Amino acid sequence: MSASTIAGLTAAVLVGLGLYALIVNTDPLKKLLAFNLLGSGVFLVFGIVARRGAVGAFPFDPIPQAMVITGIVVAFAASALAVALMLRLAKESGRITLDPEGETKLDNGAEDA
Amino acid sequence: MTAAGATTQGGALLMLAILLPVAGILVSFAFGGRAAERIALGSAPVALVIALAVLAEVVRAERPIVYTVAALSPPLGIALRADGVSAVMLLASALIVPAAGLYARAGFASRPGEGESRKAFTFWILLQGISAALAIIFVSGDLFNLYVALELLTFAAVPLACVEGRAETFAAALRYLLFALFGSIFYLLGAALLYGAFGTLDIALLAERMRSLPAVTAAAALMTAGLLAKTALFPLHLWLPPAHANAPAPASAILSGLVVKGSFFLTLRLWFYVLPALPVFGFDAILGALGSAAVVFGSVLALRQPRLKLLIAYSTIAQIGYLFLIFPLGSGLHAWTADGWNGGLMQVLAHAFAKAAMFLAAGLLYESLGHDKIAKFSGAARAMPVTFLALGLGGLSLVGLPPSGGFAAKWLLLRASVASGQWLWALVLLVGGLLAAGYVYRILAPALSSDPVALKAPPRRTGEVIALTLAVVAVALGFAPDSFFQVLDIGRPVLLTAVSP
Amino acid sequence: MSVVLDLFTVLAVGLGVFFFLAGTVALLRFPDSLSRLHGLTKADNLGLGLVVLGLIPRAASPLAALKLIVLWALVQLGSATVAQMIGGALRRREEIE
Amino acid sequence: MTLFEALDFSLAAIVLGLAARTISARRVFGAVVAYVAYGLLLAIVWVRLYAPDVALTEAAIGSGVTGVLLISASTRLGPLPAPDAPPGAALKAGAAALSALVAGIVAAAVLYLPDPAPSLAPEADAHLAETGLGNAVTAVLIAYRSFDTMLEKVVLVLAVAGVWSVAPDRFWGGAPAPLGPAAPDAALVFLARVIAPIGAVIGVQMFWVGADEPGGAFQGGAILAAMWMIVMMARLTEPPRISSGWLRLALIAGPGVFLLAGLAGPVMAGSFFAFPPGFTKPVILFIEAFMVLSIAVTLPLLVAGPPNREARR
Repeated sequence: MSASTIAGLTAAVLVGLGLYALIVNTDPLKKLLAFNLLGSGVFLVFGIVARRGAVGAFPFDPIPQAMVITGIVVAFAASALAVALMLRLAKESGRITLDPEGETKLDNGAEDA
Repeated sequence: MTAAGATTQGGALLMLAILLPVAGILVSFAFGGRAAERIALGSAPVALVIALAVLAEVVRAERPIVYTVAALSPPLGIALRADGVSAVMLLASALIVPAAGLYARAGFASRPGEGESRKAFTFWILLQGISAALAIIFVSGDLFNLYVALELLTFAAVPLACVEGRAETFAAALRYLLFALFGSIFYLLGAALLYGAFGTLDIALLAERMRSLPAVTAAAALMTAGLLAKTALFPLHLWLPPAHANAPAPASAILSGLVVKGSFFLTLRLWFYVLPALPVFGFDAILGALGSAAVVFGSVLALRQPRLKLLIAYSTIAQIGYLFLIFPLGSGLHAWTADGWNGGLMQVLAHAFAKAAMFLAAGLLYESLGHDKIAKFSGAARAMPVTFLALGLGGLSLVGLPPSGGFAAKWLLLRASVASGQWLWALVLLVGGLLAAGYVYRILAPALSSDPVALKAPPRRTGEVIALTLAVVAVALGFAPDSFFQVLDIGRPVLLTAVSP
Repeated sequence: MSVVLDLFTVLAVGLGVFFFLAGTVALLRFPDSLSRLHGLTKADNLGLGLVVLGLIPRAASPLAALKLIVLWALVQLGSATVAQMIGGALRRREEIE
Repeated sequence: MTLFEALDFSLAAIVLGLAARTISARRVFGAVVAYVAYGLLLAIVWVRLYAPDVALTEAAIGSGVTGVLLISASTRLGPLPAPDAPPGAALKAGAAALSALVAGIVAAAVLYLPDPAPSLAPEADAHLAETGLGNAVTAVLIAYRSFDTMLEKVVLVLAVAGVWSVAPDRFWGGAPAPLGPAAPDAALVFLARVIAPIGAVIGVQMFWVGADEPGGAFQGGAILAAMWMIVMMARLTEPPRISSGWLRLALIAGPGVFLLAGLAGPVMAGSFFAFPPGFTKPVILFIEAFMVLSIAVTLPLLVAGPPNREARR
């Protein structure tokens, strides 16, 4: 089995693990970790595609590799934005939840009364 | 060097359409909030001229205009392409974004003598971010370049949803962000597989090289799932109502009117331009069915919302549903395909203008009444006739009553579904119209009573004019001549998926 | 000559790997954080030193060899600092308890 | 099974084990620590895939800077209980089935990619001489697909604006919270003093050699960013006020210079984002130098978060 086949299966499992954790976790920070796992699995697929593109003297296709570098930087920026939102949310509400309807419903309830 | 990769006359306009807002973002960031407002609004006429020029050039040439970036043709380089749909969408964005911007001056202006404010800095920079991202989405011909544009759109849209700074807006924005990130990473996964299969991400080259492979089916499924999450198609819509309803009115107008159309546009590009030769059996029916479910589900929930902005947000979920009827009705090589295609695109445009108008009007209502609880609207229409006229005209288009863009859209879709014998979609269109009539009636009926109403402040005149203008455009789209639809057809892919009867 | 150098590399790297293994066992098996830290840092620093030493004869140029040594020094610096900080954190926690 | 296969299998097993640990750890802090270790091992996978440039980026940004961000987030969010109800067994089973399905689809798609695989490696190499570069990945990033890279820098600018935008109004123009405690560990202060100048040299060197060897603006910038972060954690310097003019200029310098070079293209080389023939390499290095600056400033500011103190002292 070649390194890229093993990496391909690894990438697939990483995508699966990340997706599962993204759906199941309620803690937003754990969701963010799950997103990062999922992302690294996707980047790995690019890595395999790049490696499979080896032709003659070129050990890899540089285009997918460059795309991964762009992707990693964007994923980091996304994590930073998510963390900033989480910290502010925790400070505002003293708790952290992804259910904004909790607040909205409260508002509606007052209206119905 | 394929013909698709050569720069055509006027191709540089596409680059300008993108680089103008990009430059605006950078200069605004350096010079701060006050300058950002001037730059955002000052560049709007230029963007409009560029969009008109693109449209004129596409109409003149009667084929898509192309620009190869750095004179390096795909697959190694990136090509920009604008067909009729791109040009029209570019124009819609160049009209709606500045309209929301002008409306937002009241809430996001920098006051003389004061330093830079958070809201001004954030809003005006992100507004330009949306313009830039949409421009790329409408004209880029490269799937990875489009991924960067999708992320640009996410990073501009999410903070706009929470620019007011209340706790529930942060919760809504966080959920929006997580859905959007899921969406872009799945899109990217599909792009990786497509590159692995064909060695390019250029849309035209992909279409040429397309053949049936496991990787292609997987890529189509994954990318579609990601884009649906970003478009908030049922059942991936959970993030939309809190995010759109809690944002400030001009931001809601942009988010609901334009931003969700960005990812929808990419779904169109994917299925009609990248994959038309691919027989993925039943995809059109699945997307149509999800769209239908969204129409019913979104409308029913809209009927039950006590707050106007939430109602309008749920109505967006329903109206997005109609867009997906373009897949069963606009694909294939049939006599009715053109109707389905034109109807779906008309719905994109009509909803963009109508929804923007309604969110802006809702914002005016909130300012004047101090709340947006529908049950307490009694008599408000007398006090704010122009605002309610904008709401009513926007509602007219949502329901699909003639004359309006919404009517034209639904008429075309209806014709296509009858002609094709796909009666289910016709039923959805009719039921959706009735439900929409119900929720629009819910807004207008109490407001038209003669009860006295106390306004905290009279509605802003400019705000009213802007909302009404957008609503009038939504109605005027109903009078679109045949030549308008001929523009939409320029560059439309000829080879389309054969649909099972 | 090259056989002697190869043998030297194999021996040094092998010994280095053994120390890494010992450090990892210490991390997993020792009872409390301080002794884990102790075992890990001691064994790993020695292990990395031996690996670097073993690789120096195989470096393409004197500059590359120098880079290897700088690498070793930087890791020493980093792990010493981290060990110190973890130790400090553990002491503070004990004081609180 | 060859030795390399055995090593690849073990590496994959450890990577997947750490990934599983990341999602199964009860405490968030433990999950983040597992994730950082995971990222470092993933960098080795990238080396095995002949992607040293990506390996450097993954280690520096994917694992390193992201790790700092997540660890500090987990300690700041630490004691908060998550009130949302834990998912029921049905949801878990559904999620597991869906995830397994997606993993299966991805695995099948990857394993059945066409053979021989399409590749742009020869084309990328054919144009390499025009750029004067030796590293094809750098050539893709700064020349062939420079438009993407410039836009991605704009994404970073919007990310900074977005992170700042969550600040309370009264703190606008102020500085983000310090990165370290009021009395930092003496050992950390020592480390910061010793390593910052060395790291700065390494960062610049990594950018410089990136033209021809693994490395480049992203990796070099990330190392410079790490040095600035260590110095701030040791409280030798503090995060700057976000109203600072030089800071804003530094943040937009990379995309700004890139954009100007792109706009000069039609005059100098006949097309947007084309570089003048013969001067391509100097122009690329010039753009990259500003990108290094912007990355070195952007990453720490994204970690530092929104301003949290009044603008005037």
